[in-house]
Parts: sequence; structure tokens; C-alpha cells
Amino acid sequence: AGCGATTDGASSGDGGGDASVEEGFKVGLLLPETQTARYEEFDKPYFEEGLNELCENCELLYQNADQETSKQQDQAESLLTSGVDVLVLDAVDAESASGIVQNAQSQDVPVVAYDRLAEGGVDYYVSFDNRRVGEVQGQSLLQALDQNGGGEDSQIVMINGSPTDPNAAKFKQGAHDVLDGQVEIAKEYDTPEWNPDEAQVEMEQAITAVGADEIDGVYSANDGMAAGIVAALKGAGVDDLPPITGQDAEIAGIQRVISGEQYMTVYKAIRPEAEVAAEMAVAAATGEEYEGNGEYGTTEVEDGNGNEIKSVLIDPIPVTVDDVEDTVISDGFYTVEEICTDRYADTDFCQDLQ
Amino acid sequence: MAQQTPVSSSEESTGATAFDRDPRLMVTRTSPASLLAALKRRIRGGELGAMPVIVGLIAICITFQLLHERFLSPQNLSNLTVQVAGVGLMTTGVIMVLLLGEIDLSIGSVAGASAAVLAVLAVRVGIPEWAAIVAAAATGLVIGIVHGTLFAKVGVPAFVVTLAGLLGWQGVQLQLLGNDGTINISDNGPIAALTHTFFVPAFGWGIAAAVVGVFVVLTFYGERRRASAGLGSMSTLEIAVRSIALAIPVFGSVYILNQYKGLPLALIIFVGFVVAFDLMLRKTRYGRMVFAVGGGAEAARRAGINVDRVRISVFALASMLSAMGGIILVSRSFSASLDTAAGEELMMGIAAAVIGGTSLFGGRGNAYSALLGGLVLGAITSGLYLLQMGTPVRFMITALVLLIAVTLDAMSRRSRRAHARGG
Amino acid sequence: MAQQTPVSSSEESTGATAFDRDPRLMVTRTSPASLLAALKRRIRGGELGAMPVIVGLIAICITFQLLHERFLSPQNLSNLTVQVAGVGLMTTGVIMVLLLGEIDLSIGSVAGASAAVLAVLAVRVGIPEWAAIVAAAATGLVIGIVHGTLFAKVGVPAFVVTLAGLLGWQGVQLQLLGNDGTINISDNGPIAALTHTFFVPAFGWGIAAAVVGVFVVLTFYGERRRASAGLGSMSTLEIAVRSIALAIPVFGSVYILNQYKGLPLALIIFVGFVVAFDLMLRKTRYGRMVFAVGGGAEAARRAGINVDRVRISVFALASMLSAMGGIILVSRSFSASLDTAAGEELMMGIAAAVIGGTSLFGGRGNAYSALLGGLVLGAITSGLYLLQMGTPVRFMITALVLLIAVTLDAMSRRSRRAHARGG
Amino acid sequence: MSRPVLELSGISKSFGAVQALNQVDLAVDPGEVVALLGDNGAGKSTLVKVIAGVNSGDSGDILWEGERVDIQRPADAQRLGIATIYQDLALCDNLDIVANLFLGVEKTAFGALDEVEMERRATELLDSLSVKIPSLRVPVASLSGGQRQIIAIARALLGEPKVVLLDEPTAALGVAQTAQVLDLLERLRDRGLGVILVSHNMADVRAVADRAAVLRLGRNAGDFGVEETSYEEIVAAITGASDNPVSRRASVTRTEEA
Amino acid sequence: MSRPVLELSGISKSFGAVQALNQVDLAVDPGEVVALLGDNGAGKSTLVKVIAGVNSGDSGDILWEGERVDIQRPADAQRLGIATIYQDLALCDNLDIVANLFLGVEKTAFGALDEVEMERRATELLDSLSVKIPSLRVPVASLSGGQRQIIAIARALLGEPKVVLLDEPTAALGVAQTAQVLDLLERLRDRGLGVILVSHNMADVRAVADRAAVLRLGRNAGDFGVEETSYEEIVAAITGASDNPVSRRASVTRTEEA
Ligand SMILES: Nc1ncnc2c1ncn2[C@@H]1O[C@H](COP(=O)(O)OP(=O)(O)OP(=O)(O)O)[C@@H](O)[C@H]1O
Ligand SMILES: Nc1ncnc2c1ncn2[C@@H]1O[C@H](COP(=O)(O)OP(=O)(O)OP(=O)(O)O)[C@@H](O)[C@H]1O
Ligand SMILES: O[C@@H]1[C@@H](O)[C@H](O)OC[C@H]1O
Ligand SMILES: [Mg+2]
Ligand SMILES: [Mg+2]
Repeated sequence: AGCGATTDGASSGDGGGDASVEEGFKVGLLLPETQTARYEEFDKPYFEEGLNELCENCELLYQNADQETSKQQDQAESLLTSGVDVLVLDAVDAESASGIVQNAQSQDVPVVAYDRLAEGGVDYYVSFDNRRVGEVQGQSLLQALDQNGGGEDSQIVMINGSPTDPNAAKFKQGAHDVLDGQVEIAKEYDTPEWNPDEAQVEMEQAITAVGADEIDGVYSANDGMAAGIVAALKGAGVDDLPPITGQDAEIAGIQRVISGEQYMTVYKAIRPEAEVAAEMAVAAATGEEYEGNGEYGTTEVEDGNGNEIKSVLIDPIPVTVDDVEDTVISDGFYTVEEICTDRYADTDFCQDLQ
Repeated sequence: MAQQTPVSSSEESTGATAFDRDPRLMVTRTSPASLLAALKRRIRGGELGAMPVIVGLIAICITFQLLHERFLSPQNLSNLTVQVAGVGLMTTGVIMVLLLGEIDLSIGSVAGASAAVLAVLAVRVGIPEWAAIVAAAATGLVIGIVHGTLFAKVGVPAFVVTLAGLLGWQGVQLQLLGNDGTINISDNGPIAALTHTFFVPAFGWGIAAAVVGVFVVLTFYGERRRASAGLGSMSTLEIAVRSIALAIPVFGSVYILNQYKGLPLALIIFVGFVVAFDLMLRKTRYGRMVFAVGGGAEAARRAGINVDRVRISVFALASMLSAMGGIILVSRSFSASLDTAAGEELMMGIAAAVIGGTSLFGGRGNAYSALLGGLVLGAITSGLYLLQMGTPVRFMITALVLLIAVTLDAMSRRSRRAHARGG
Repeated sequence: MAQQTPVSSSEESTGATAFDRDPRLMVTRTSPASLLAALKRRIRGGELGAMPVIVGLIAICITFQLLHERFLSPQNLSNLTVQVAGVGLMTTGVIMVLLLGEIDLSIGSVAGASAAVLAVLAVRVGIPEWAAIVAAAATGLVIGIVHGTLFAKVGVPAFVVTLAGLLGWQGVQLQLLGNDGTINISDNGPIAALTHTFFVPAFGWGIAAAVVGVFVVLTFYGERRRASAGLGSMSTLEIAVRSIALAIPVFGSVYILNQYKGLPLALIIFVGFVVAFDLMLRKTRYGRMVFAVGGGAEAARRAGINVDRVRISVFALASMLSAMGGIILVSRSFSASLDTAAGEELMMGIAAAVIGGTSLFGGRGNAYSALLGGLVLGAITSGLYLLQMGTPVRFMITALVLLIAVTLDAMSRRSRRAHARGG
Repeated sequence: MSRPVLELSGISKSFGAVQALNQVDLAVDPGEVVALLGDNGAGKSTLVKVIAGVNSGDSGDILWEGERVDIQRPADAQRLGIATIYQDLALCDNLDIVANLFLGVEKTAFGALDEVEMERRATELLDSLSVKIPSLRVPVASLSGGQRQIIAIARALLGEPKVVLLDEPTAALGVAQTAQVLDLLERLRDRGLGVILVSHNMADVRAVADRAAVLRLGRNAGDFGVEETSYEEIVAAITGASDNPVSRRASVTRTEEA
Repeated sequence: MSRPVLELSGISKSFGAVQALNQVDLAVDPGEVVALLGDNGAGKSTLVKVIAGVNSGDSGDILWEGERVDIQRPADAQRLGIATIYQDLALCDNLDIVANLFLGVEKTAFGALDEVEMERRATELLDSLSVKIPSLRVPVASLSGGQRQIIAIARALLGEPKVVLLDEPTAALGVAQTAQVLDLLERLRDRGLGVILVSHNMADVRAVADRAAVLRLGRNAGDFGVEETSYEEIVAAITGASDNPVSRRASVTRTEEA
């Protein structure tokens, strides 16, 4: 049987902790899904780089769960079988993940929660505040509406993420916290699987129901869905697109931002997040106490079971056309060439940089 | 106790009477009254054809219109026709496979993989968009040939082949779109034009007139030939009734669509494929072979039909249509992404075929199922979004309507089922 | 030109010879040599039964062991048995439905909805966990009765009923878990115990001995009865060979599992259900009826079988097993969430049944398919995770192995297929 | 004469636009073999299926031992004591011979199927019908046409029926098996069962039937005592004309020896 | 006599553990009707299917007009000029009568199916076989047993075959239809076709066949000139014993009139 759920909040280091950087050890990384570009493209490679810098001889074992809880559980067991010394877990479902956490700790393997706070008393946690993401999106949207001279009677449409993704609920909460009372929400949808085609149909129906001219802005929970939303608006003959939000700073999203089709996206600076996670993992595996690095300090965050988890929280960054250069490009997230493909070569943004 | 009944001479003159005058047959088709009587008998006998679906579709439309006044607006109906085109093409392919008595679980993944091929070629490789469209469709064709060959030649059940396809081609899709996740395509090239082109009113009227005209002429000519060959044929009255029954929805749709942006190219593509496949299935030797293999593969083989070739070609066509569905999806959203066609498309595509009246057991159905079934599901989705239903409710209502639509059909078919011969 | 062949008196004495001595039958089963010969003839004739799957499973295990030294470690094998239990129960249900010649697309959603019921009752309502388990299983049962009734009585095709179920019950799952999304259950109550209990070594050995012992005694007694009734029966040699063939995997598994945490309760539950359903299918009148309906519903009806009742009961059992699968999934992760059983479970469940050798066309298959097919898919997944395959690659390899496994079976079955009578 | 065990009056049945049976009457006494004759498509099998409860008629009455009964499903007919051998044999192709023989009436011991007992009785039964089958444990799908037919016949006789309906039972049988089945029919008659025999084989009909009822195009077309009616009369009733292919053939072809 | 159009030698075929055919020889000349006789399960249909390419034999040679041929698939046999009527009729139940008749040999006009022409010819053809079918446009699943049989026969005769194999073609037919089919067989013989007729009906065999080849338990068991052999001799060859159910029945039963 597993051990109790009441693991002491300051339990970091009391499991495992006998590995050494010189000899190297195995680090397991579990990411939640592949439908969103960020995990395979950024999170994993950045984490790997970070780990290699701290511990040359360490070996990274990686799995992706395709947005399925039970799959992630199988993968965790597989990593434990392979003998990892620390587990870095981006849970598909934060609450269900308590099973994984307990299983790991019963084998003296410490757990670092990555991006989403797995329950069950993990050792460390690093993330963006998902609720903050929603707030940032909402604030940007309000700002854009203000610029367009809209006030409380502005009408917006909200296209939220998957009803089966707990993150989506957090984004939605954050956005509502900011938007409620400030604007009128004419239509709101949850979108199965974050599917852009589905989002497009939702938007088309919202346009039919409300009228294209009556929509002053659209809250889109991520960039993928924003693609469908833009298409719906263009299809309805809207040339002057209302402000549309996004998230993830996908390349396609950035391209829409520079061409004026999408107002903003949220850039989650994944590199520092991944680097902090690597630092936490090495500390946990070698039995040291992680105290933050020069740039980010630690705070305590309470998880669903009431455990206080030592955490690092990184602020999500809103990116409008004015910020692209200072964020994703200067961070090396994308190069100018990647963004300014043929289709986008004659945008002001690309013209200016060339 | 021999009480012989005399052979009544009124019944028939010789033993070798032509059987189309069999006294047991209660149908004639000359007067309006007998037409109506025949209709009634068909309803009682359960031979309803597409009627239950059409009635269901109308009921759905009325319900939603009562609940939301814009449901039947030209704008919404125009959107609806474009919304259903992508999955509709996939459904047309599924119908071909269902007619064989098989199932294709890979349509979504094939559409997704082809969409990825399209975007990669058009954007990353940079070949002209029309060439990329051809290449994407060809990708579908090749995939279908692979599926068909594994099924027909190697003998792997189609369910398994296409289940493997469902996983495998999604793998390919992920691999191709790789780290980008999403590739935007131009919003004013040929790809985008597929779903964002609308024709001026006159063109719509022209098409409608042509369609109805061709139908009337061909029917009339065909029935005259039947009559002159001494076979039972439709009366002029019946031809007229049928022509009007076609003309009303055709002209009606054009009228409504012309009030918004005009006839959408996507609708023409979709309906065009449906009509083409319908003609192919009903009027050509190839179509006859497809039905024969679906109704009894061994009997077809014994009749000298190359069963393997029919099977391979059907899977090839089905995957090609899925690929085209994928192209339409890309066109609509100006982008190919990791989850293009990776969601409900598979289930909805198959559901549409079944709702439209194509049997899951092979050998019974028609291409129009794609149109009718697609419209039913599209209307439900469209209506529920207008009413802003939450996902759980939407799922449940979709399920319910799906059930009701098919229950209606099943109940009407029951009497027929009772007659079918047993194993 | 009449060249009469004389009636050779050596052939047979009277016209009414007992047919089990038909001179065309080339099989006897007494000597080791004839046993081997019979085996060879069966291989050539394509009557391989479970052999290809077992060989495949062994090949997969060897391959992965060569690629990763911990694949066959007690820890991994122990995990594997618990990992496959949930979907395995769902597969057992699917097999029942496949035997009827139907399909159940709702297993994932039913498992998910039942899991939600379990968690809501146990945590939010706060009834005792064992009562919640019973209630969740009962939920599955009721859902199955609804499906079965719609199918059998109303006549809606099972595919459509369960497609509606797929959507509808997922809607219910979403609705029940509402905004929480996830409900955690206690990690040391009865629910958690289902998958986190392992038995001490002695217990495992006891079970193994009991299983093999019962098998030997029953087989021996049964064959003696056959012999004394003058029917063909197995020789003692054959009984011995079969008993050993059973004993090796049974004792072997116990030995290995005892080296880690011991025999898992979840494995006993899973295998227990498989064995129970196997016995029910092969040894009871009810099971006979299920096969009869699957092989020819009309023939079964004419034999006086209440076809509707058989159908409804099968769907009820299938959904109940799905619900139990859902309970096991909850137990494993200490929580019910929005995506419990909402992913690959459906496809994997059906794929496992097919890989295990149950036909998609009704009337052919057995409950052991759930175990064998589940282990094959579980081993592949487990092995690929150990090797850290990326998702696209993993999808593609899973697809490939699925194909190979079934191709092997299909090829061996080909000769038989060629003989089957045509429509 | 004794009271009919089974009596039909005014049975009608249509399939869509085809009126397959139109006001048909028929009766069979205990210990009587009634041949039901008629051209292809005359409605014989349809009538048999109405009696057996496979399809219920659109109208008309069925009297069983003088009382009106309602036969909705095959199980109803079986409960009354009607055993039926169908023209389309109604076997489960995936099941083996023993399983088909005992389908719906399996023997059990301690709740489990008693395969030994069933196999033993199946062996006996098939032996008595002199059919050669290599193994009782093959799926019936692999049997020859005649072998399937014999299985179907054997099946119907397992219970203790009062009336047996046989729809062309000897059509696929070899000469020896046909002889056995005819013997069997005589034994059934002698045991007091009512038998309705559908057949196109006049020789068989004349050999075992007491009475012949003829259907033509779904209607009654005569009821003859077999002994007092000539072959030509019956054929004329079946085909509906005294000038028919049979009579034409008889007059032009070389002399038949039989 | 003329050279055989079709000659089989040493044909063997087994299904799993059952040896259905064992070194079987058979030949048919042009203009000859050969009856293929045998008990149920003797292997007649299996032999027919080997010739027709449905199952290929395990060993043995097939000579066509003196030359070895390889018949792998039904299409091969059809190409040679072999038309086959199967005992299990091999119709597509979902297709209507016209579609079944012309399956694989549809008439077309401008690339499209010429339904008018096909329906016209179908009408003619079925008329000549004196079968009554309410409508040509119903799926064959709804036909009576005999109606299906007639469709299968009509189908086989649409082409211009040189050899026709008929596996119990009259088993389900009414008296009139049987007479028509026998007439037809005689016409085929007169046109110089080779005909192999599988039948259990000795009267039919004696009426049209020139020669009778007997199979027993998968082996050749005699080859008789029909005219010079008695009924009893043939039955003895079929059953493998001169004391058989047929002879026993003939001796105990009341006098047969036929
Ligand atoms: N399920 C059905 N659907 C439609 N028509 C049917 C159906 N069953 C039978 N019929 C029609 O009813 C008529 C009578 O058929 P039935 O099978 O009773 O003939 P039958 O007398 O048994 O002929 P046979 O001697 O050929 O077996 C035929 O014309 C047939 O086509
Ligand atoms: N596909 C098959 N699989 C296994 N055994 C078969 C198969 N087909 C035929 N057999 C067996 O081969 C033997 C010969 O069958 P066949 O059908 O040739 O007999 P037949 O002479 O045509 O008999 P009938 O007069 O009853 O039609 C039978 O014992 C039968 O069980
Ligand atoms: O970044 C987002 C992620 O947090 C969420 O879980 O899935 C959708 C993504 O856009
Ligand atoms: Mg009949
Ligand atoms: Mg035969």
C-alpha cells in the first residue's frame, strides 16, 4: 500500500537524496500532452539543457502522456522501474497525480511538480500561475478595448479551453476575475480538446447570434483556437478584426500578432521555468535544500491537500506586436527568419527588422 | 374428401404469363390516387428511404428556429453548409467503405496527415498551393491503397487495419508538424479559396436550373425507353411530382444562400462529390460491384468479380475523400495543426453516414446519406452553439438526437426486418 | 461403357456405421506421435487458436528484454499486470458484445461515468466506499440495460446506440464532476485497496496450486466420462501435456510476482473475471445462447431462444464490466477525473479483444482474448515507455505491432477462410 | 374423423406490395400426413412460417386442438408442440453439430452443459438417420447441403412434438437418407402426430401423404385424397392449367422408366 | 467417341482433418450429360467447386479440351467457358433479380448501366423458365427457395458456356419448373455442351443423363451407362451396399405408384 497523504510540507530532501552530481544519476521528466507545441519543442529541450549544465553525467528519461491521466501513471511506473532518482512531473491532472507522487515517494524518489501543482505533497514546485495567465489575458483585452474606445458596454465572446483540462478552468477563472463587470460577455464556450475547428464553429455561431459588428473583442484561451476564431471572423466578412487574445506564443500565433490578426499572446518564459526545474531536481536528488537562484526567489504555495510546497512562480508575459522583439526574439525562443516567412515578410514588423 | 377447386380461367391464360402482371402484386403507378396508395403502402411496409431523416431534419430546424430566431437566417444556413463540407467529404468516403460491409476508423487521422502534408508542402517546402492540394489528395489515395491491400490481400480485418491507421497516421501528422504545431497558410490563395469563395446569385440560379433540367430530361427519356421496351414505367404525373420534389429544395437553397453571400464553392464541391459518387454507385458497373461485394463477397467472387480490386479501390477512394476533407478543414481555418481532424471528426463522420441511412452491415445505403446525415449533425451543433449550450449538455443532446433520428428509422424498418430470411 | 467398381467389403460393413469412425477422418489421439501429427495438421490447416498471439507475446517480451534489461524485471511485470487490469475488464465486456456480432463504442464513457458516480458517492455524498463500489457497478449495469433495450427492442443498431452512449455518458461524466474536474478518493480505503493490495507469497502459491489442481481433476474426470460413454477422449498423455502447459505460466507468474510485492489483488480480480466469463460462455446454457445469437440471430430465435433477453443481458454485463474497469482506474490513481477512461481506452479495449482472437463478425472468440490481447498491448506500451519512445514513434510502432499481430493470425486463418461457404 | 389437431382459417400475409397468402385454410388431424403442394413462390414456406411463429400472419385464425391460439414467436409454437424444419435451414453456422441439435434444449448437469450426454444422444440420433459425418464437433458451416438438412431434421425430432412441419425436408437428401426420412414420417404418423409435409417430389408425397392441399399464387387451389387422385390432376392444380410444362414434357420426351 | 471437353484425374482435396476428395477421376464429352451421384457428404459439391475454381484442389490435373489448365479462381473457369450453378446458390442477397442475373456481365450504354436492356432480357429469360416472380426489382433475399434456384440457373446460362455444372439444380423446384429445366438440359446437350449434373433424383437422372459417375466417401465408386444399368445397381453403388435403406423400404412399404 502507498504511504499517507499527510507528508510533511518541508519534506524536501527526506526521500532519496543520496545521488551525486559527479557520478550522475537518472532524472525522469513527465510532460502532459503533445497537441500543444510547447512541450515537445521547448519544455523538454530546455530542461535537458539545464540539466546538462548542472550535471554532465546525468541521464534524462522522458515521457509524454497525450493528455491522459492513466497513461501518465503507467509512464511514471515505467520511469520508476528504470530507476530514476528524481521525478519531474507536469501532471495531466493535478489531483489524480497524487497517486504518482505517493508511488514515487514510497520508493524514496523525490518529486518536483512542473507547471501544474501535482497533489500529494511534492517536494518542489515551479510554474507560471495559471490563474495569472487568465488575468493577463483579460487585462490585455480590456486595454485593447479601451484603446478602441469601448467601455462597459463592449461585448466580447469568450472561447475557453477544454472542459477536461483543469488548466483551462484556471485560465477561465483568472479571465473572469478581470473581465466580469467590465464588459458584457455575449457568448461563452468551452471547447472540447482545445480544437481549433471546434472553436471556429463556436465563433461562427456566436457571430450569427450576436452579429459581427456587435463583437468588440474575443477572449481566446490559446493561440491554436485563435486561428479558428480569426478564420471565423474573416469568413463573416470582418476585415477590421477586433482584439483577440491567445496564449503560448506559438509561432503561428506570433505571426498573427505581427500581422495584426491577433492582438496578443501570452509568452510563458519556458526557459527559466525549465532551468529552475532542473536545479530543483538536482537539489532533490542529491539531498540538498533548494533556496532559489539569483533571479527567482522561492515562496510557499499550498497544494490541494493543504501541504505547503516550496515554490518558484514565474510571471507570464503578455506579448503584443510591440513586445515581440523584446521577448520571444531576444530570449531566442524564435529567430526573425522563423517568424518572417514569405507570407509575413511585408508586415511592418518584418520590414522594420530587415 | 377430395374437393377440387376449379382452375379459374379468369386468373391467367397460360402457365407462362409475364410475371410483371403477377396477380399478387398490388401496385400500379398511373393515377394520382394509385401513387398516393403506393406511398401509403410503402409507409406501412417500412420502405421509407430517406423520409425519416428528412422529416427529422425539418423537425430539428423548426425546433431550433423556435428557440433562436437566427437559426434559419441565411447567414447561419450559409455557415452551416460550409461547416459540414469537410466532415461531409469524409463521410462520403466512409459510406463507400460501409457499403462494402467494412469500417474505416482512420478517416480522421488520414485527414489530419493529409492536412499536414498540404501545409508542409505549401508553406515549408513552398510549392504552388494547387500542387500541394493535388499532393495531399494523392497522399490520401496512397494511404487508402495501403489499407486496402492489407485488408484484401493480406486478410487483416479492415477494423484492425484502419485502427492501426488511426494511430499510425496520427503519428505521421505529429511528426510532420513537428515542433511548430501549427502552420498558417495564406488566406487568399487557392487553398483558402476552397471555402471562402461564394458565387454571384445568377450563377447559383444557373446551377439550380441546370441540375433540375438535367434530372427532368434524363428521367423522361429513361422512362420513355422503359415504356417502349414494354417494362413498367413512371407516368408523366409521377415524373412531374418527382421533379418538383427535387426543384423545391434546390431552388430554395439557392434562394436562401443568395440572400447572404451566394452559393458557397465548398457546398458545390461537397454536393458535387456526393452526386458523382451517387451516380457512380447506382449507374456504373463499378458501383454494382461495390454493392455486390458488400452484399456477399463470396457470391461476387463466384460471379467472377475481382473482389480484391474492388476492395482496394474503395479504400483508396475513401482515404482520398478523407484527405479532401482534411484540405477543406485547413482551408476553413487557414491553418493545419496537430489536432486538425483529430477530435470528433471520426465519430461524427460515421454517425452521419448511419443517420443518413447507410447500413453498417454492407450492401445497403447511398451517397446522399453523407449530405443528409451531415446536415442533421451540423444543424444540431450549429443550433446548440447558437443557444450556447455547455459541453456536457451538448454531448447529451447530440446523443439523444442521434438516437431519436435512428430510432425513427429503425422502427419504420422493423416490419421489414421481421421478414428478412434467417441464417 | 459401364465399368462398375465393386463395393469393397473391407470399407465398412453396413450403411449405418457410426460416423466417428468415418474413414475420411485422419485424426486419432492416442500416441505421442499422433498428437504431434495432429498438431502439425492443425498448424497447416490454420486452426491455431491462441497460438499466434502467445508466440507474438513471447516475441514481444524477448525483443523488449533485449532492448531494455529491466523489461522482464519482477517490478515491471508486476506493474504491467496492474496496468492492464482496468482496460482488461472493459475488454472482457467488449468480447461479450463482439460475440453477439455487435460493437460497444461506449465502454470508455461508461467507465468514466461510473467512475464519476463512484467518486461523487464516496466523497461528496459520503456513503461507505464499498457501497459506492456496488452503486458504480450497478450504474454500469443499468446503462447496459438501457443500451441493450434500445438495441434489442427498439431496433436501433448497436453501433448507433453505443455511439450515442459514447457521447451521452461522457456528458454525464462531465456534468457529475462539474467544476471540480477531479475528485480524490482516500488512498487507504476499500477502493484504493483494489489495486494497491498484494498478497504474501504463500497465498500466491496456494492459488496457483488450486487452479492447476482443479483443472487436472476436472479434465481427468470429464475425459473418463467421455470414454465410458464411448466417445472420443483425450489420452492420459494428452491430459498431462495440457496440465503442464497450464502449470508453467501459472506457477511462473506467481514466482515472478512474489519476487516483487506478491500477487496483486487487481490481477486476481481481472483473471478471476476472465475465467468466470470463460466458463460461463463455454459451459452454460446462457453462454451457448450468446454464441447462437452471434452466429445467427434468426436461427437462434427459431430455436425458441429469447434473443432480446440474451442481447439485453450481454449489453448489461458488458457495461457492468466497463464500470468495473472504471472503478479499477479510479483505484489506481486515487481519483476520478474528467478524463478517466476518456482517451485510448475504447480503442485499446477493442483492439485487445481482436488481437486476442475474438472475431468482429460475431459468434467466434473467447474470454481469454481479453487477457492475451491486453497483455500484448500492455507489454508493447510498457516496453516503449521503458525505451522512451516519443509519441509519434510510439503511435506508429503500436500501429505496426497491432498489424503484425493480426496479420499473423489472418494469414494462418486464410486457408480456413477460403473454405467457408459463400453467401 | 377425429378433430384436427391444428386448423388454420383465412390466413393472409403480405410483404410490402406482395400478397403472399390470401385467405388460406388448412387442417391436419392427429395421425395424418398432409402434403402442402404448390408451385415455386406459391406461399408454402410463408404458410409454414406463419404456423411456426416466425412471421405472424396479417389476419386469420389458428386453432390448436379446437381452441384459438396466438402464435407470435417461435417459442409459442414450440410450447404448443409444433416442431418445424425450415426450408432455409436455420442452423447457427458457427456452432458445431451437437450444439445445433440441442440448441434451446441443452442438457445440463449441475448447471453446466452436459456435453457428454448430448454427444452420446446426438450419435444415436444421427446413426438412426444413416448419415455420414466425419466429426460431430465441426461447425455446421462446413457440412454438405444434405448433412445440414439431416441435422435440421434430427433437431426437430428431439422434443416430443404433436405436429411436425417439414418444408422440403428431403430436397437435399441422398436416396438412402430420403428413404430413412420417409420411414420416419410413417413412424411419426403411426405415433399419432400430425404432419405437414411441403414437397415438390410427387413420388414422396404419394408414398407417405394421406391428403394433399394445393396452394397457387397464395390461395387454396384444391384439397385431394392422395389415393383417389391422379398425378396429372394434382399437377394441373399446382400449375393452374392442364396444359403445363410437365404434361408437355411427358408427351414429347422419350418414355420415362421409374 | 469424341474427345472429352473436360477431364479430371486424381483430384484430391482435404479440409483440415477431413479428406473430402481422394484421387477422383471424371470426364465429360461435348454433347454429353454426366450425372454425378453420391450420398450426402460424398464430395460432389466439393468436386464441383474445384472445377469451378471456388476451392482449388490439393492435387490432381484438370484437362480442358485435352490441355492441362490451372483453375485458381472462379474467373478462370468462366474464361474457359465453364458455367456453374452452386448448391449454396451464391446470389447477392441485397441486389435485385436483374442485378444478380447480370452480375459481372452487366450491359452498359455510354458507360452507364443499361437497366432497360437488362430488365428486358431478364423478363424474356425468366418467362422461358415459367417461374412466377411478382417483381424483378426486389432483393433476392425476399424470394422463395425455388425462385432463388431459378435465378441461379438463369444466370449461368446468360453467357456462352461450353460446359455447365449444375449442383442439385432442381432440388427446390416445383414440378413445372423441374420439367422446364430438364428440357433445357436436353437443349444444352443438343447444342453440344458438356453437362455435369449433380442430383439425388434418380428419375431426373434417368430422364436426361447419358452416364452416371458415382462418388462414395470422396472416392470414385463406379461409372455407369444410364440406359443399361438398373436403379438398384446405382443405389447400391451410392450407398456402398446392396442391402440399404432404399431397398429395405422398397420391400416393406406398400406398393409405390409413380
Ligand atoms: N421476406 C419477404 N419479403 C418479400 N417477399 C417475400 C418474402 N418472403 C416471401 N416473399 C414472397 O412471397 C411469395 C411466396 O414465397 P414462399 O417462400 O412462401 O414460396 P414457396 O411456396 O415456399 O416457394 P418454393 O417452393 O420456391 O419454396 C414469393 O413470391 C416470395 O417472393
Ligand atoms: N469448408 C469445409 N470445411 C470442412 N469440411 C468441409 C467443407 N466443405 C465440405 N466439407 C466436408 O467434405 C465432405 C464433402 O462435402 P460435399 O459438400 O462435397 O458433399 P456433397 O457430396 O455435395 O453432399 P450433398 O449431397 O449433401 O450436397 C463432407 O463431409 C463435408 O463435411
Ligand atoms: O499552454 C496551455 C496549457 O497550459 C494547457 O494545459 O493546454 C493548452 C495550452 O495552450
Ligand atoms: Mg418454400
Ligand atoms: Mg452437395
